[in-house]
Amino acid sequence: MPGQDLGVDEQFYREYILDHYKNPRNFGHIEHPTYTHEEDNPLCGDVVGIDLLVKDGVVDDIKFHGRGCAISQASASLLTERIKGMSLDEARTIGKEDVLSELGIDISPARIKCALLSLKVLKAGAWGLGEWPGEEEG
Amino acid sequence: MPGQDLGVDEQFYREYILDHYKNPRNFGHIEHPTYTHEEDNPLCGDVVGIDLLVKDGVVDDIKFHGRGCAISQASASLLTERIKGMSLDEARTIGKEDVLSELGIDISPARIKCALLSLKVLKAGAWGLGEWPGEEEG
Amino acid sequence: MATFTSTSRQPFNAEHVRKDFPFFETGVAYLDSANTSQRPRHVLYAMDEYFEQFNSNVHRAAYHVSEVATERYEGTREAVRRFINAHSAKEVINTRGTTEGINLVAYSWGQKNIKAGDLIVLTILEHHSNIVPWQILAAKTGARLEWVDVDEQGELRLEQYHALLEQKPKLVTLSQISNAIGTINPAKQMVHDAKRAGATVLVDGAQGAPHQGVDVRDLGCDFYAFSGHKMLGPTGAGILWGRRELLEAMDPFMAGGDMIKAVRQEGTTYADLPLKFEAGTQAVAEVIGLGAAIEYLEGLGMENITRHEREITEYAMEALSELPGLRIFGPPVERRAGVVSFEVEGIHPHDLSTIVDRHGVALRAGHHCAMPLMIRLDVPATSRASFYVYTIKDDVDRLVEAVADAQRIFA
Amino acid sequence: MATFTSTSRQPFNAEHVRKDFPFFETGVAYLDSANTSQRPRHVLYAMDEYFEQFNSNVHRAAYHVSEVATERYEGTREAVRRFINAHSAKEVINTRGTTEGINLVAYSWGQKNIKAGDLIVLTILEHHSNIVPWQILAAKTGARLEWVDVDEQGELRLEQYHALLEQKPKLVTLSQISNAIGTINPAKQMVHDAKRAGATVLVDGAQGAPHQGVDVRDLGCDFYAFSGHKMLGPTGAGILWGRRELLEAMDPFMAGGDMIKAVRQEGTTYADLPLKFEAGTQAVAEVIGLGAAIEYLEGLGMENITRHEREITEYAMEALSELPGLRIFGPPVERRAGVVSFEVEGIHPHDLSTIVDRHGVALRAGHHCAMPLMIRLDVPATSRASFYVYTIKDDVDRLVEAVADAQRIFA
Ligand SMILES: Cc1ncc(COP(=O)(O)O)c(C=O)c1O
Ligand SMILES: Cc1ncc(COP(=O)(O)O)c(C=O)c1O
Repeated sequence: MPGQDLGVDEQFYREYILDHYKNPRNFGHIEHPTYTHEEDNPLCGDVVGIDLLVKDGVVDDIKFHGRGCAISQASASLLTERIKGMSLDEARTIGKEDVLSELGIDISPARIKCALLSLKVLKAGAWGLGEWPGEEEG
Repeated sequence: MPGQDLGVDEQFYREYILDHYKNPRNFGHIEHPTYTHEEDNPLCGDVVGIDLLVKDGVVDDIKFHGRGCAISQASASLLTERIKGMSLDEARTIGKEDVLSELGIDISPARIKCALLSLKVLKAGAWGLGEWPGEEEG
Repeated sequence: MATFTSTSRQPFNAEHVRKDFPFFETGVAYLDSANTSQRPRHVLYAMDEYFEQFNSNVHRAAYHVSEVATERYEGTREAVRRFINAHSAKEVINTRGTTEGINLVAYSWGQKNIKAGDLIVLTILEHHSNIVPWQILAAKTGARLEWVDVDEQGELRLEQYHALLEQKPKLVTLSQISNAIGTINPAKQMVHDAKRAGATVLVDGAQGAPHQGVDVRDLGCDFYAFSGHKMLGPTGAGILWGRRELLEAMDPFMAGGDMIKAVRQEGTTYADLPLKFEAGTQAVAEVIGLGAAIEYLEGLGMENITRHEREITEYAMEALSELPGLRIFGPPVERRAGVVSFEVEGIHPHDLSTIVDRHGVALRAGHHCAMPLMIRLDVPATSRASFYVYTIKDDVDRLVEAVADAQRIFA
Repeated sequence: MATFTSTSRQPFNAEHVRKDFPFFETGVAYLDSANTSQRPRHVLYAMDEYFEQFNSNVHRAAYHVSEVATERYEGTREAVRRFINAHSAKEVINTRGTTEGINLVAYSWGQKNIKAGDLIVLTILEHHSNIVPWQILAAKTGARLEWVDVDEQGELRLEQYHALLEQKPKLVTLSQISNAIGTINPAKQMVHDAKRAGATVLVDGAQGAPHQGVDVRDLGCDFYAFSGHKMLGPTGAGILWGRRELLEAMDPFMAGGDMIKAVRQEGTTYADLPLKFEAGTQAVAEVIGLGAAIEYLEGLGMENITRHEREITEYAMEALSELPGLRIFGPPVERRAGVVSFEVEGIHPHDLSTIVDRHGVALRAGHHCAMPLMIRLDVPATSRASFYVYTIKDDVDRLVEAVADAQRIFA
């Protein structure tokens, strides 16, 4: 039950999540991106857009923009750090679990959508996947 | 609670109700009635029609026809007996309570409509009352 | 979660099952389960648990108790999916009951797809809830209704059905089991034939789901509607299942909170399935209760339930048949669910109901929301005894005695 | 009937009231009552009593337990009539909640009465349930929607409203109280003006009925919709009240069992009010529970409830205002119901909700099903604390502490 969990907040919103929220990495736009896509989570107003520049099958540059809660923005920032320099093939294998474990915190069901929004943008947009399995959550 | 009321049925369906059911008084039609009206209770399929012959403001003759449960038919039979020979003015004062007390049994809410169908026919039909307050029951 | 009663572990035994149902402490011989069932403690506990421990709305909030509520609410959707063997829980729509489910289809699918001159085929066995929405739709659109008749045993005349299928109906709608006289329709075959004829097919599972269960993929229909309150669940919760492609192509039925993606002054985009069809606050506690009911039914085993009802039905038909002047409607026991509809010479069903009630026997009298069938059978009403997992032979014995008593009174 | 708790006899005291609500044993500071309320034992007992003692369907059967159920079910209708001071219980229609009530009007009244070019006036404060049905109706019929805006305090711009009334709208629809920011609208005056302009008027009482109560005759509207689950009643039961003449002239909404007089193959005649609008098995237990909730509210006294909420709201607004960077939306406390919607600089409402949840505080974050208002306020979402009969100052203190903690974390 809640009410007993006092003091765990610091753990929940770990330092580096707050850091990524306040100082997002790779924030901004790419002038002539190979792919660009934006999605919102209408339920809470989170927005994330991602620009990708691909060269020789490798993610040469990546930038994101958006607004919303710490989870959605930090998760986007973390994702861009991870993907930059990866081959597209490798990047395509990134899944929900990777994103969640990278956040390293216990995301409650109602917040899963926030955490996965940036991955959704990448998959649904940049990689043109029609349906996004992450929808099943939350 | 039910289950403990065994043996009261004879009381409930009193002799004379069953008698009126099996041997309805004033059953049939009047050839040139002053008023005639029929109603049914679609919920249970009870039907009662009443023909009235009025002379000098007095119910000179009354007949009913119909089919349905013992309560509806006995009640119609009892009502015709009561009204025959009455002045119309007097007959108009007959109310729900009169009909129910004449039946002399404890009518459960679900059966009230059966008991009052004949009165409804009289009021709504013969006396042209638009709305029938008895509808409020059951 | 309230721990499950041990009932499920043992071989099926209605005497034991009965102990899970607080209502039976009243001593009433309840013979109206086709109307609404009793509910086991397992279901009541599941709802109480919600009220006491995580009472809150679902989907809308990010705090813990609401997440638990949402998890349980969505847990029912998954339990229903499994129970009816649907492909995806997205195809499982919460409704108030069968009636709302059918109306949803009539409005959202019907008004879009049925045109003047189209043919809608239904059967004379249907419940009003599977008749009146189509009469209204037909009146609005100029479509035609054709009814499949029954034979003297109250079984559908399939040759007539097949003749109607040759006219290429747009919609065929039929019940799995007749609530009024208990006929088990050859639904699977009928659905198959209707699909081959190109029709969209709705099956009214109000009696099928509780008493036979269903595998919607095996059945092959496009829509399947049923009510939780007839299958040990609380009142206020039922299910419409529909094929995903059809549901996705349909407009919403009701509109409001939760069925939207985004609302703007200029216009609104709708949520994906299933929420598109769940506008406003749902019957949260009741949906959770329905999940517990399904768990409970699965614990008993649908086959055990069907077998038990068959036994009781056979017993009841034999015992009732021994009474003079008693006539039973409907098919032989092999093609009949746990419903025995009958008339007793010289006693109107309502009088009979009143008299047996005084013996503590709850027997339904009336048209059972199947007036066209009553007209076809040429009776104003029937008396109907219907059975479920908790019905025991003693209930039937008490009914037979009470009917015999009524016959003495009316002799 | 479960005996009433003694609470009602004493001067109003939320600490005592709270003891009637089993949920509070969880220790959660529940601040989301505008979403759904908690339910007192009195309500749970009323439902349990149904399940245990007279569990059966209503209206359809002639046996004793069903008669008791029917009496209780209809008893709620009479309790509602009294609670809202309607002329007749025939005007009281059972629904699942506000959303179904509004949709019923949009379908049954709207599709018959709204024509191309007609004007429908609503407000920017409305809940999606009082927006989307009209957007759909407007799209179907070619009617026009016009929105009454709010000023900087979140109060309706009445001069704009009056200008719209000069255009002779066919329908005016407005909420008594905004669920999103707590504005108490001058509903009586607005209804009066709309009626003078010749409009039919619907009032969304989802927040009004629980927190202020209503006298529909004094209010003067034509339709009034509300939800039981927001006023201590169970989920799954709500009410639409409508003026008799209007309801009588309307076609049924859903069709099926119980809403008919007679069904024939050739066509169907409908039941009189109120059953014409209650197709299929209703949420019997929940309707009975709603009756108990009304009894309980009446025992507390609506004036006491309003006064208590005002006190708590004032306390909360003061306490929250002392936090740096916290901004409260909506009007001053005199024209505000028990809702405090706010934003905290630098912390997204969802993050705030997650953090205060870890302190055991249930705080709602989101658009509160009022997206057009969020856009108007230029925020993606707000945090919202909402209060009811059982809210105590300690709940507010815990909220303030938890928000302060969040500010420390995000500093
Ligand atoms: C003002 C208002 N209108 C309508 C609704 C919809 O009520 P329900 O979800 O119970 O149908 C709500 C609550 O969510 C509300 O607060
Ligand atoms: C075969 C059948 N269809 C439809 C219904 C309607 O179900 P509900 O009243 O739960 O909507 C019933 C039960 O009344 C039924 O037995």
